Amino acid sequence: MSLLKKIYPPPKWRIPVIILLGAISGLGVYIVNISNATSYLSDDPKTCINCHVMTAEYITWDHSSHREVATCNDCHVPHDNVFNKYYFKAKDGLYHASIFTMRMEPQAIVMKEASAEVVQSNCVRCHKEQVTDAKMASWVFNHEESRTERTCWECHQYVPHGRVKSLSAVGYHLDPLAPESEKKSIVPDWLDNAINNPTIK
Amino acid sequence: MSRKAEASFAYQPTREIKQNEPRNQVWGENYPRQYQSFMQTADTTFKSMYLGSGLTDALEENPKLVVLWAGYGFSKDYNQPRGHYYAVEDIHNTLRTGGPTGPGTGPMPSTCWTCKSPDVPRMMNEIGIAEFYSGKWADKGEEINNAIGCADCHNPKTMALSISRPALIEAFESMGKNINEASHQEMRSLVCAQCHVEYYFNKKSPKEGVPYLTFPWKNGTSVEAMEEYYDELEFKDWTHKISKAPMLKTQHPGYELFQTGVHAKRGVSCADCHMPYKTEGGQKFTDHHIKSPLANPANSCQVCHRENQQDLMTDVYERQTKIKQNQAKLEEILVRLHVEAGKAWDLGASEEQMKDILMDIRHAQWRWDFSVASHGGQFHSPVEVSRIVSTAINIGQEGRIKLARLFADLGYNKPIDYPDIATKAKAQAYIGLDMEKLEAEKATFKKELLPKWMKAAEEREASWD
Amino acid sequence: MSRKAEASFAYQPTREIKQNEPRNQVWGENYPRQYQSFMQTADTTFKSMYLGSGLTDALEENPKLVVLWAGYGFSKDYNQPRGHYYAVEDIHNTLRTGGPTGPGTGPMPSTCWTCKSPDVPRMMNEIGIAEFYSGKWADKGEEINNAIGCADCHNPKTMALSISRPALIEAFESMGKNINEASHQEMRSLVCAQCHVEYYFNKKSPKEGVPYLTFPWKNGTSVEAMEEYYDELEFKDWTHKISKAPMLKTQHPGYELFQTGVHAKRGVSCADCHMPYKTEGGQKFTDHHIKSPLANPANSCQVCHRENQQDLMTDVYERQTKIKQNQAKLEEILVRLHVEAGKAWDLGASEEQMKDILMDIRHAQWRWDFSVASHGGQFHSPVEVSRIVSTAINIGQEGRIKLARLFADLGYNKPIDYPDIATKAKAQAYIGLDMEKLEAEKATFKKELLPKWMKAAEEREASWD
Ligand code: HEC
Ligand code: HEC
Ligand code: HEC
Ligand code: HEC
Ligand code: HEC
Ligand code: HEC
Ligand code: HEC
Ligand code: HEC
Ligand code: HEC
Ligand code: HEC
Ligand code: HEC
Ligand code: HEC
Ligand code: HEC
Ligand code: HEC
Ligand SMILES: [Ca+2]
Ligand SMILES: [Ca+2]
Repeated sequence: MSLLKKIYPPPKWRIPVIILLGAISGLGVYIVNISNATSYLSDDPKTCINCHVMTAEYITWDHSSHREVATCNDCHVPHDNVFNKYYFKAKDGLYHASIFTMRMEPQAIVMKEASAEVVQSNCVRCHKEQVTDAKMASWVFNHEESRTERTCWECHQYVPHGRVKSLSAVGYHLDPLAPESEKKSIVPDWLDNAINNPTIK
Repeated sequence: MSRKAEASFAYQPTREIKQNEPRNQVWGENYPRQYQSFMQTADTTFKSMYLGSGLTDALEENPKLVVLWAGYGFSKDYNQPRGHYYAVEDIHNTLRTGGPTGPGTGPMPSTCWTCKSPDVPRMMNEIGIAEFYSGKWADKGEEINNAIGCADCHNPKTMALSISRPALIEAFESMGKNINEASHQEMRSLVCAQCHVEYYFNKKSPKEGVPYLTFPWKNGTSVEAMEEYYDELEFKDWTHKISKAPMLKTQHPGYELFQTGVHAKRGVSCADCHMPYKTEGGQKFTDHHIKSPLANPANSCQVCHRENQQDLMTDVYERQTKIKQNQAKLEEILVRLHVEAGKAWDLGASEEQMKDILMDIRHAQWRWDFSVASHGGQFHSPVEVSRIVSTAINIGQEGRIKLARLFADLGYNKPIDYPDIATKAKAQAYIGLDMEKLEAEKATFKKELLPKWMKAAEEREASWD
Repeated sequence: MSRKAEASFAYQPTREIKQNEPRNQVWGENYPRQYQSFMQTADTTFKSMYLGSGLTDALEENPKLVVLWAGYGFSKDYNQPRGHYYAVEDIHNTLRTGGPTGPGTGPMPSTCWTCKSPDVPRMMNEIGIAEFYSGKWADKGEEINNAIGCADCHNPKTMALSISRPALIEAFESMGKNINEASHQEMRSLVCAQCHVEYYFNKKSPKEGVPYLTFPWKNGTSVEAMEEYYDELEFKDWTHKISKAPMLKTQHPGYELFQTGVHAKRGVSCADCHMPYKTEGGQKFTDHHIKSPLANPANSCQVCHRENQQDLMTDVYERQTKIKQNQAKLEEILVRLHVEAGKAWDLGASEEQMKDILMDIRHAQWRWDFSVASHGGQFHSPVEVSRIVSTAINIGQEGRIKLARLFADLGYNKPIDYPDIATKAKAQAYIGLDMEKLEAEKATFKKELLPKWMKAAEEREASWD
């Protein structure tokens, strides 16, 4: 009771505080809404291009050897346990959304150290068998560390985003077109109409 | 409103832009972002280790230059470049253009205007190219008032990049190439190559007596190919006041040197670094604040390089410092060459005895100037610039060895003192320039003639609307 | 039982490798992929524009070198490097090691073995470091027979990279650094830095009279820092036969120059290019066929660079060509310097008159050699190598100017002819080498002594098993 009293604002502040709280939560909803933050919970790469600042990465990935085998989240979100995965997503997602909404995104986005660690561990997760030799690992000192401590993209500079990384690096493609395969029907509307409503003719 | 929607709203031409419209603010009504960023070239605050956008007196910084250019306009006044915004103001101000008092006066030809303003294509269109190049610089003073801008690089109807200067088109032709075949990415450098290139005034061709702006690219664009070109023509820009050598002036071979570097080889264009894309309100546009990319490595370098800004800047500074070290040595060699050659003449050397030496001076200084004049060369193509500096040092020192032998022949065997040229003023006094007179003439010009030019221009433009 | 335990159970080294085991084939039993690729360094077929794995006689290719090294072993015989496989064979064959007839004979000290074989750490361990460096090269002939191999770079127990040569550890100490703090990525270059570095034999310290292998890094690893180091010590490798200059020999400063280039700055290591990963049976392993990366740009360059192979190779060739052009000029200057200085002595010049000139010769040639000797430098660090070449040309030509003045003082005023050194044979005759004698001595050595060495080595190794 006394605790509640402490955080309960004095009467003359009540109205401004209510307004402020309303504004904050409204803004929150607005941010979540404008940035489509809820879609962050999915693994579909297209959710990453809700805001076009991720378009460069999307397009480069879409043209890379990994398109068929790894989605954004396969690389950019931890896969060690489920909790970590959603915690990281939420943290990153809210952070990106705020930066974006505040229009503070830099021209050339660079991964933060924590994100780089996540990606590195994901490269290793999939490729461990190729980059380390089980035989060596069993008696060559530090074989695994030696093979996995350096960021993979120091050498594989083009996996998967290529060299040029700028919000504007993808020419005039502000956004990829929706793939044809996603349209419900391949029959044009006029023909569809013509067939289904023969009476009009 | 989503930011995607915002993007599609942006471009709605509000004003029809006429062919060769020279006024940047008129274009700016349709393209406010580009215009506003272009206007920022007026900002003079940025300073990097060696370059920047401020007014830096290159002769004050390095008085040896005064001796190297003795007898030529550059010894009077030479600054580091600043933003495009200042192109017209600076050509008014420089002592190189002297103090004209009216049409037909002053040391410089009309051709000097060519790279300073979008009024140039307008005039060329109105009166003809050779006619534009004819006459004195002062003759066209009234006609040219807008600093480098939109019409220099853009087609007003489509906003496509386009070439507005005949010299570049003719230079391509001289090499057997057709500039119309340039790719879009090449155009992003070629618009700059209209101006940031080595040039000379050809008074013989295509029209006798007209100092026709020409790029000496017929044999190629390397330092050797152009040197050969000038030697074949027996062309000289001036005769050196002290050494009497038939000199060449290299002006800013920015494009030519850039072409030899690894960035060009990887298809990077001038605009990629000097006009990187920028995003504002979901709107991607080309940053028209052309300046040192080091003022903004985040947009220019980091698009391609993941290193941190400080490391990238250090890369640039390291290359510049390593090369400048030998360029400074070379400048000292060149000063000595001129002074020693002057002494040889004094001692009665014959034309025949001096001939090879003077050619060494010509070639060494041409190469030196080639390596410094573009300002960006040490970074744009460090290996090529270093190569050029090495050859220049070698040729220059060969000349001095010949001079040492000549002195022996002439019976003179004392070392020749290095002149006291510790400051610009001392150096200018040493080569016998009357700076007070030059400055007084300029002051008169700025007080008397310049205001008339400005007024005439204002009236002309007012009459258009 | 965990899978990890399973793994270590499944794979057991088939053979225990003892500390300092010099026989590569013994290591190869455990590591067949690495061993087999290492054995490919025997392949001599690859040839790039300027380098390659074949036996290329550098003196034949460029006879000026003979004059530059007159009075020193390198004028007798000098080849481009080939694969590690040949290290021992080549030191047997080179005329530089002469024709020893038994212990205590021949021109070279024992120290020469240091970078040629994994028998070296074995012996150092057995007899002590200074003891190893003591005596003649021929004294240890029986003991050293395995070419550069596993024990030079690896710890046999853990296979971790390790430093087997004291000189590198001591060099780090002299700079106040601790090599044990090197990162894994640094180790991928440091194992090479045991050998691909500039060195000299210090006969004063740490042990009087013993030519102790030392890297002159105390003041730093730049060309100027090491020059200063030697000048302070008043050290010289030899006195030039013609010019009498107190000369320095730069040996292969591969690591030092590499450090100044952009690849090193970006954290690339020697192994990244010269020992790229290779995939066999879905497993990546380190390719131990160390050679020019241009023999295999797909693994060495293209993992990082997406350009096509031809473009990448052209990048390398372009840098090499641009730099070599000035290096060739510099070599000509150096030949002239020696010849002219020789002439000055002939004309009766005094020590005092020659002093500065000889120092110019020393410094110019030191810098030239620094720029060529590592073979890879023109690509590893083109801007730094160019810088060095420029300074060398300048210093060399300054020396020639002084000589020209000196000739005048000595009352001599004719040009000095360039010698006819069109071939290696002519150049060697010019500097007065008796090649027939040298070759005959070598032949005797190979017929008489060498088979005894080989036999002794075989017996020793047979006794180990
Ligand atoms: C195969 C693994 C992989 C996949 C799949 C992947 N990324 Fe990346 N991502 C990386 C790596 C590696 C980097 C670091 C690149 C560097 O620093 O050179 C990176 C960097 C980034 C960056 C930082 C900016 C940059 O370009 O370096 C963003 C943003 C990004 N990725 C977004 C995405 C999005 C969006 C997707 C899906 C469309 C995606 N990534 C798919 C591995 C991946
Ligand atoms: C609301 C818009 C938006 C969405 C949706 C979005 N991002 Fe981002 N992202 C940003 C912005 C803005 C930045 C730049 C943040 C900075 O550099 O300060 C960024 C930066 C990044 C980075 C580099 C920065 C870091 O944290 O290391 C990665 C990696 C990345 N995003 C991956 C993704 C992935 C994967 C997705 C989809 C699951 C995604 N993004 C969806 C806006 C977004
Ligand atoms: C979700 C699993 C997964 C992740 C995460 C992943 N990869 Fe892969 N990667 C694959 C698969 C599967 C292939 C084979 C693709 C094929 O052959 O078409 C592959 C192919 C490759 C190749 C060979 C093809 C090429 O483009 O050269 C390289 C190199 C590679 N991956 C590097 C990386 C790096 C570096 C990362 C981390 C930045 C990474 N991978 C992350 C699954 C993954
Ligand atoms: C019409 C001629 C012309 C064109 C076209 C031109 N320039 Fe310039 N540029 C100049 C002149 C003249 C100056 C010097 C102005 C002064 O100092 O008054 C200059 C100055 C500069 C500077 C120095 C700016 C500073 O802040 O110090 C840079 C950088 C530059 N130009 C780059 C470019 C690039 C990149 C392009 C093409 C995208 C280009 N220029 C096109 C004539 C031109
Ligand atoms: C082919 C194009 C071209 C021609 C012709 C040309 N300039 Fe320039 N001018 C430039 C460029 C490009 C710069 C900036 C170059 C730099 O220094 O990096 C420049 C810079 C300048 C500057 C500013 C720097 C300073 O020295 O204060 C002045 C003034 C100038 N020019 C005067 C002249 C005069 C006078 C002439 C005629 C003799 C002339 N220009 C002819 C292209 C040209
Ligand atoms: C020195 C050359 C130069 C000058 C002067 C110049 N531009 Fe540009 N402009 C460019 C280049 C280069 C591009 C990039 C074109 C491309 O890549 O398609 C560009 C692009 C543009 C675009 C296309 C949209 C964009 O942002 O990429 C517009 C609109 C534009 N400029 C307007 C202007 C206006 C208005 C002015 C005068 C205030 C001007 N430009 C002056 C060189 C110039
Ligand atoms: C549009 C892409 C792009 C931009 C923008 C760019 N670079 Fe580069 N840079 C490259 C490429 C490509 C290479 C060649 C190396 C390679 O193939 O990976 C390179 C090479 C280099 C090198 C090594 C070459 C040398 O001279 O040693 C340096 C240093 C460098 N860049 C610095 C910079 C700096 C500083 C900037 C900004 C002023 C910059 N780059 C802007 C793409 C770019
Ligand atoms: C890879 C990036 C890059 C490209 C591409 C590039 N430059 Fe530069 N440029 C630089 C850097 C970095 C400097 C040095 C700036 C400094 O020291 O402050 C520079 C300097 C200059 C300067 C002198 C600037 C000043 O402040 O005085 C001019 C003029 C210039 N460049 C013109 C050009 C032209 C013209 C082209 C194309 C032919 C070009 N640049 C291409 C990076 C680039
Ligand atoms: C123990 C001394 C030693 C070590 C350690 C060493 N080298 Fe060498 N290297 C040599 C010698 C000696 C030669 C010349 C052999 C000959 O020509 O007989 C040589 C030759 C070479 C060649 C020329 C091969 C050819 O085909 O032309 C290359 C390349 C090379 N080394 C690179 C390296 C690299 C990279 C490393 C480290 C990973 C390394 N070396 C470690 C001593 C060494
Ligand atoms: C610090 C290590 C080191 C020492 C000490 C050393 N070398 Fe070498 N040696 C090398 C390296 C590294 C190479 C390959 C270098 C290159 O040319 O690129 C080499 C190459 C050689 C070659 C093959 C090339 C040729 O000229 O035929 C011979 C022979 C040789 N050395 C003999 C000697 C002799 C004799 C000595 C003693 C005076 C000696 N070495 C001392 C490291 C060393
Ligand atoms: C000139 C130096 C050098 C020599 C000689 C050498 N290695 Fe290596 N070795 C390396 C380097 C560098 C690596 C990469 C180590 C790393 O990055 O962890 C390596 C890695 C290895 C590995 C680890 C697995 C792998 O493939 O990356 C084994 C096993 C190995 N070498 C065995 C040998 C054997 C067997 C020999 C002799 C036949 C040998 N090495 C000779 C330098 C050398
Ligand atoms: C030092 C440079 C370097 C680093 C760091 C590196 N790689 Fe590689 N990797 C290579 C080279 C070189 C190859 C090519 C081998 C071949 O084609 O024979 C390769 C091949 C591969 C392949 C096989 C591609 C194929 O087409 O078969 C995969 C997968 C791979 N690397 C993944 C990784 C991962 C994951 C990492 C980080 C743990 C990594 N690499 C770190 C140099 C490197
Ligand atoms: C482990 C990665 C890696 C490897 C392997 C590699 N490079 Fe590079 N290279 C780089 C980086 C990083 C740069 C610096 C430019 C940058 O920052 O993008 C560079 C720069 C360059 C440059 C421009 C520097 C200059 O001197 O102008 C050239 C050319 C080049 N590399 C060619 C090659 C060639 C040829 C090979 C193979 C023999 C090679 N590289 C191997 C990473 C690598
Ligand atoms: C970025 C790639 C790269 C790195 C890293 C690199 N090198 Fe090289 N190296 C080259 C290239 C390319 C050549 C020229 C080969 C040619 O011309 O055939 C070369 C040449 C050489 C040569 C002469 C080879 C011959 O055939 O004679 C030696 C020795 C050498 N390097 C040793 C080293 C050493 C030691 C290191 C580390 C200190 C190193 N390299 C680092 C690419 C590299
Ligand atoms: Ca000129
Ligand atoms: Ca030495």
